[in-house]
Amino acid sequence: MYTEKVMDHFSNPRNMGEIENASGVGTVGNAKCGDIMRMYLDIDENGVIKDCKFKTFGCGAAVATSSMATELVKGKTVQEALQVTNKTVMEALDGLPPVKVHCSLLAEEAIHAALWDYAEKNNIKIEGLSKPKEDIHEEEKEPEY
Amino acid sequence: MYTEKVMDHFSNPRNMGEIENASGVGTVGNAKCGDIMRMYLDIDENGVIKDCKFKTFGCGAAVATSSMATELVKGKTVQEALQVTNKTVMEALDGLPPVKVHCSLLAEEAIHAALWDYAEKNNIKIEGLSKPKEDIHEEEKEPEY
Amino acid sequence: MEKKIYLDNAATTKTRPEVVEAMLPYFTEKFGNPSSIYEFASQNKKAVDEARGIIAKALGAEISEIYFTGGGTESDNWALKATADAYASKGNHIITSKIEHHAILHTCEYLEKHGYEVTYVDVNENGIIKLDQLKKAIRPTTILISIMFANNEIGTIQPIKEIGQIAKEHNILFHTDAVQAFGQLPIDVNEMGIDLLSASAHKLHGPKGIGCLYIRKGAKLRSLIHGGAQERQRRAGTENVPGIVGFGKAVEIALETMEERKEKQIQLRERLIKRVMAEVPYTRVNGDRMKRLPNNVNFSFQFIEGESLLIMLDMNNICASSGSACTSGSLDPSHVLLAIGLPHEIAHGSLRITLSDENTEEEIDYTVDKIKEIVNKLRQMSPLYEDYLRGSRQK
Amino acid sequence: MEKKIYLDNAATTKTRPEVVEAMLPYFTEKFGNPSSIYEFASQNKKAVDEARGIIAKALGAEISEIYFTGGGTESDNWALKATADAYASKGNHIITSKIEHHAILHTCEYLEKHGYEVTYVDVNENGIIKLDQLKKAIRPTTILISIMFANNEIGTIQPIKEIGQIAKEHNILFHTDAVQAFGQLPIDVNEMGIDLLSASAHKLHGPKGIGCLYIRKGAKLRSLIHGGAQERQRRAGTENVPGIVGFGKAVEIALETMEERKEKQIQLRERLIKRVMAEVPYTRVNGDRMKRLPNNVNFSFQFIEGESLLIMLDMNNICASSGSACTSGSLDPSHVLLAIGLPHEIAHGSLRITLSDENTEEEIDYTVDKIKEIVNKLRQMSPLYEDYLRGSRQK
Ligand SMILES: Cc1ncc(COP(=O)(O)O)c(C=O)c1O
Ligand SMILES: Cc1ncc(COP(=O)(O)O)c(C=O)c1O
Repeated sequence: MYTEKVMDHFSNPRNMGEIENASGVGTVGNAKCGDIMRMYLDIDENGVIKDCKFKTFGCGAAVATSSMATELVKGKTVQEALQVTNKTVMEALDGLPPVKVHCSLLAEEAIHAALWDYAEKNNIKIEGLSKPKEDIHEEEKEPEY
Repeated sequence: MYTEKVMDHFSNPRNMGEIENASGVGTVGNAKCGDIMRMYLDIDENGVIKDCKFKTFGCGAAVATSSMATELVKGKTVQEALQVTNKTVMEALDGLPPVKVHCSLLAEEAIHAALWDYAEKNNIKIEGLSKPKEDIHEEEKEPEY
Repeated sequence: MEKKIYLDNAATTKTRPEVVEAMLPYFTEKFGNPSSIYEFASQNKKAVDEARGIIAKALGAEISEIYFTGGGTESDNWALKATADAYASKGNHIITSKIEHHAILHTCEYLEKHGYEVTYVDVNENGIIKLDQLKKAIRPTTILISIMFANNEIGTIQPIKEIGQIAKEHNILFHTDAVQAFGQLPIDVNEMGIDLLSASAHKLHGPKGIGCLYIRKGAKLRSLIHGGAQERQRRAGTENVPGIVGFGKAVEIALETMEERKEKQIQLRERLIKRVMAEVPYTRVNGDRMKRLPNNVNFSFQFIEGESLLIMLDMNNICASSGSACTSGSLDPSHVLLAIGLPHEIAHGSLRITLSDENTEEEIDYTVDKIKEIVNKLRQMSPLYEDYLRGSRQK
Repeated sequence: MEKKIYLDNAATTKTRPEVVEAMLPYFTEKFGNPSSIYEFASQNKKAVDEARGIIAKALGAEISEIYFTGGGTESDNWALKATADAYASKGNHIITSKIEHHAILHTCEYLEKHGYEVTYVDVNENGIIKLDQLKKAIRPTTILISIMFANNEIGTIQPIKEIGQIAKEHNILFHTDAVQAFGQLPIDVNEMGIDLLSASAHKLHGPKGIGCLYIRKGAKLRSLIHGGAQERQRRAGTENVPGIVGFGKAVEIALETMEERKEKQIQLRERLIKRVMAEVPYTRVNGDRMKRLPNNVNFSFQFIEGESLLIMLDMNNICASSGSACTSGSLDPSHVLLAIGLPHEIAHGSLRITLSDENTEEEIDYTVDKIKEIVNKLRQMSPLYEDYLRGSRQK
């Protein structure tokens, strides 16, 4: 069901873990739907993402997209990181099954949430970044049968 | 589906044929339902059935019951022949499948019809024999599904 | 003859050894449930989709338009009931024919009891549907036309493309029961304007208990069998993987050998017809002589009854049928033979012979000899024949 | 381990070699249609009736009360829809439970859309149906109670005899989905007051695509699949003879080996539970500890998600499930785990292990080792576990 790349990132996740005193931390998703992603960013004074780590509760695709997302934003500037969309993540993984596309959206949102946290902590405004939804406890609509 | 006895009487029917100038001839059944039986009786002056022959258009059971019926009435008096019921015929054949029970009834009726013809021709009344139904062209109700 | 001569391939066929071979691994080695997540089961999902692809290609359909079922009867039930359900707001009228299989006719009766109206179109004396009558039967409330591709008793092939066109012109769904035709005749659902098509594996040397329904993309059919999310949520129940694989293999072989089998069977069929018609008097061939399945012959022998004939053929090791297999236990004469206008007593005296590519000239010749012998014997026994002869003598 | 460890026998089972052996002749040598009249086919009719007899005996039923279907899902659909149809004049209310298989639940949804009312009775935290609630749910219009014999996810065995009694007292038909129980537990339809019972061959080492419905004599169920006169005119379609023969053989073996398998499986099951509970913290066993199928274990591991666990087990050659196979592609947490009161995030972290008599202690021990390793790895990755540890540290 998953591509080789997904399986690779799932079984050997890159950048899994926490960053102590991270510049920004973002958590998205909710336990009801079975996916929670948390991203830690270490951003230097030039706005370059020096390190990025994640923790994820979720399916294989959720882990793999988190892992890939960290790889994609690492070394990038904040502005460049904003260009990393769910599509970028999916393509980098050679695709996802249709029912798992939402995982890649979650990965995008998790980066945005961490960037938002960083911006708030540093009292700056990041062009093109809006406040992430606080959906960790949000009720989601059950998928229709 | 049929017993050995039925198969025997079907493949080697006894007394198949016609009797020229028979004492009585009876035909019952109808082509619509797929069964027609004709019985010929040769009855002597003492009322003993000296010979009996049949012709049948119909299924295996129809042929076998006709054959068995001729065997059963041959040598009997008219009164004894009246005791040969469809049950007698069925038992003598070691039974019939439920959907084929009507064939044995037809055999009984065919004998009765031939006896009636004999009685009419000779202007006598046979105790216990009533006029057979003329159902050769009668419309039968389609079986319910 | 010592060997069994099997001439009842419209009732069911022998599963080809290659088909059984293809199925076997899926019982014991690769037995997983295709819906399971692990690698071990994904090979089964793949096998199912391969079979689906083969069948889709054989019909000129897309792979996502093929849905597996438990057989032709289920496919027919599904097509009719689920269309009726899904399109109830559009109308309640269905058009079918008088010579459909019971899987269609009894489903129509069921629908009639549940508020639907059904028109049963006549066929002509050759067993071909009356297209003008079909056209006239169309109402604004007509939601479905269901006409079989080829008849199971008399083998007649219906003008499917023309019906497809009529249905399209009136924006009505068109279902065809192709259980007898699939594997014997070329079918292209797009070219023929077919929206729904039923097929069954055991009629084309595949296993019993597996069939499929082709559903054109966009037809909003409901489910007949509710439950798990199998078959894209449209037909629930754990997939019969070995059956599906066997169905695929059987279709593959049927397609490859279609032309060759057709030629051989037509040749045998014509030999059979020619000899019987020449050697057995008071006999007719039922159904159109040209527009018929390559493997089907249907005779009526006057003055005799079919079951007796069948049993006597059986005693000579010949397997044949006197109507559809399902009804051979019944007392009714075949509704198909009545629909082409045969009187009851002649309908009762019918014999259906349906060939496979395994039959030989020798078998056919032996069968003709036996038919001749037996028909003669039964006529000697028949009061109808006696009456007929007496009548001729009196003339 | 090199060898595949198959621990998903509730999803489907390997067809036993003896079963395949029994089926084989009916594909190629004895391929006739049981409805045909000739000798060649009557052996198939006999084979079908022998299988019917085996299954009838296994259920304490009469041979004429067993009807073959295309699987457990069809049996469930038939039981519910045809009862609803046949008893519509008596009432329109059906009682079932919250933990039924989707074959029941989605059929109930269908019926709700067609004018029927359905009460879904709760289960307690052990997954056993609340009998008092069931009793209270009964109305004058109740025509059917359908409660599964044993649950497919958490393995709980329901108080069938008690439900049978309640149904009888109120003159209501009682259907049970015994797809998981048949072959594992002794069943007697008369002693237990069961009027209708669904079973499926592939759950007891028989082939896929064949099942049966027991219908008590006198229950006036309509047909679900209309057509030919097969199965005493109640279930149309050419009989799947090899499938039926295989089903019979599988039931025969299941009955013979039931006690032995039960002992072995309970021993393995308890070893598995004991070790996991001792070695993996923050874990629970779902479903009643005693009233459960001999082969079923269902764990919830806090802080982790089931699919990840399954894939990692798969990478270690272990096949298991995190809910019913049909829904493992879905995002919903299991409706059964929610019904026993688990919060969503814990329901998401469940693992179902279902044994067969081929599993060994070695396999179980290896599996426990892997579970331990993987659960640990996934928890290291889990933000929920991180939060939990932080929370505990702060306390
Ligand atoms: C034309 C036609 N339709 C439907 C069927 C039913 O198919 P099955 O027996 O596979 O259910 C048959 C065969 O019996 C058939 O000949
Ligand atoms: C309890 C229960 N009922 C019904 C079914 C459906 O059976 P089948 O897949 O044979 O249609 C299953 C298995 O999937 C089951 O576990």
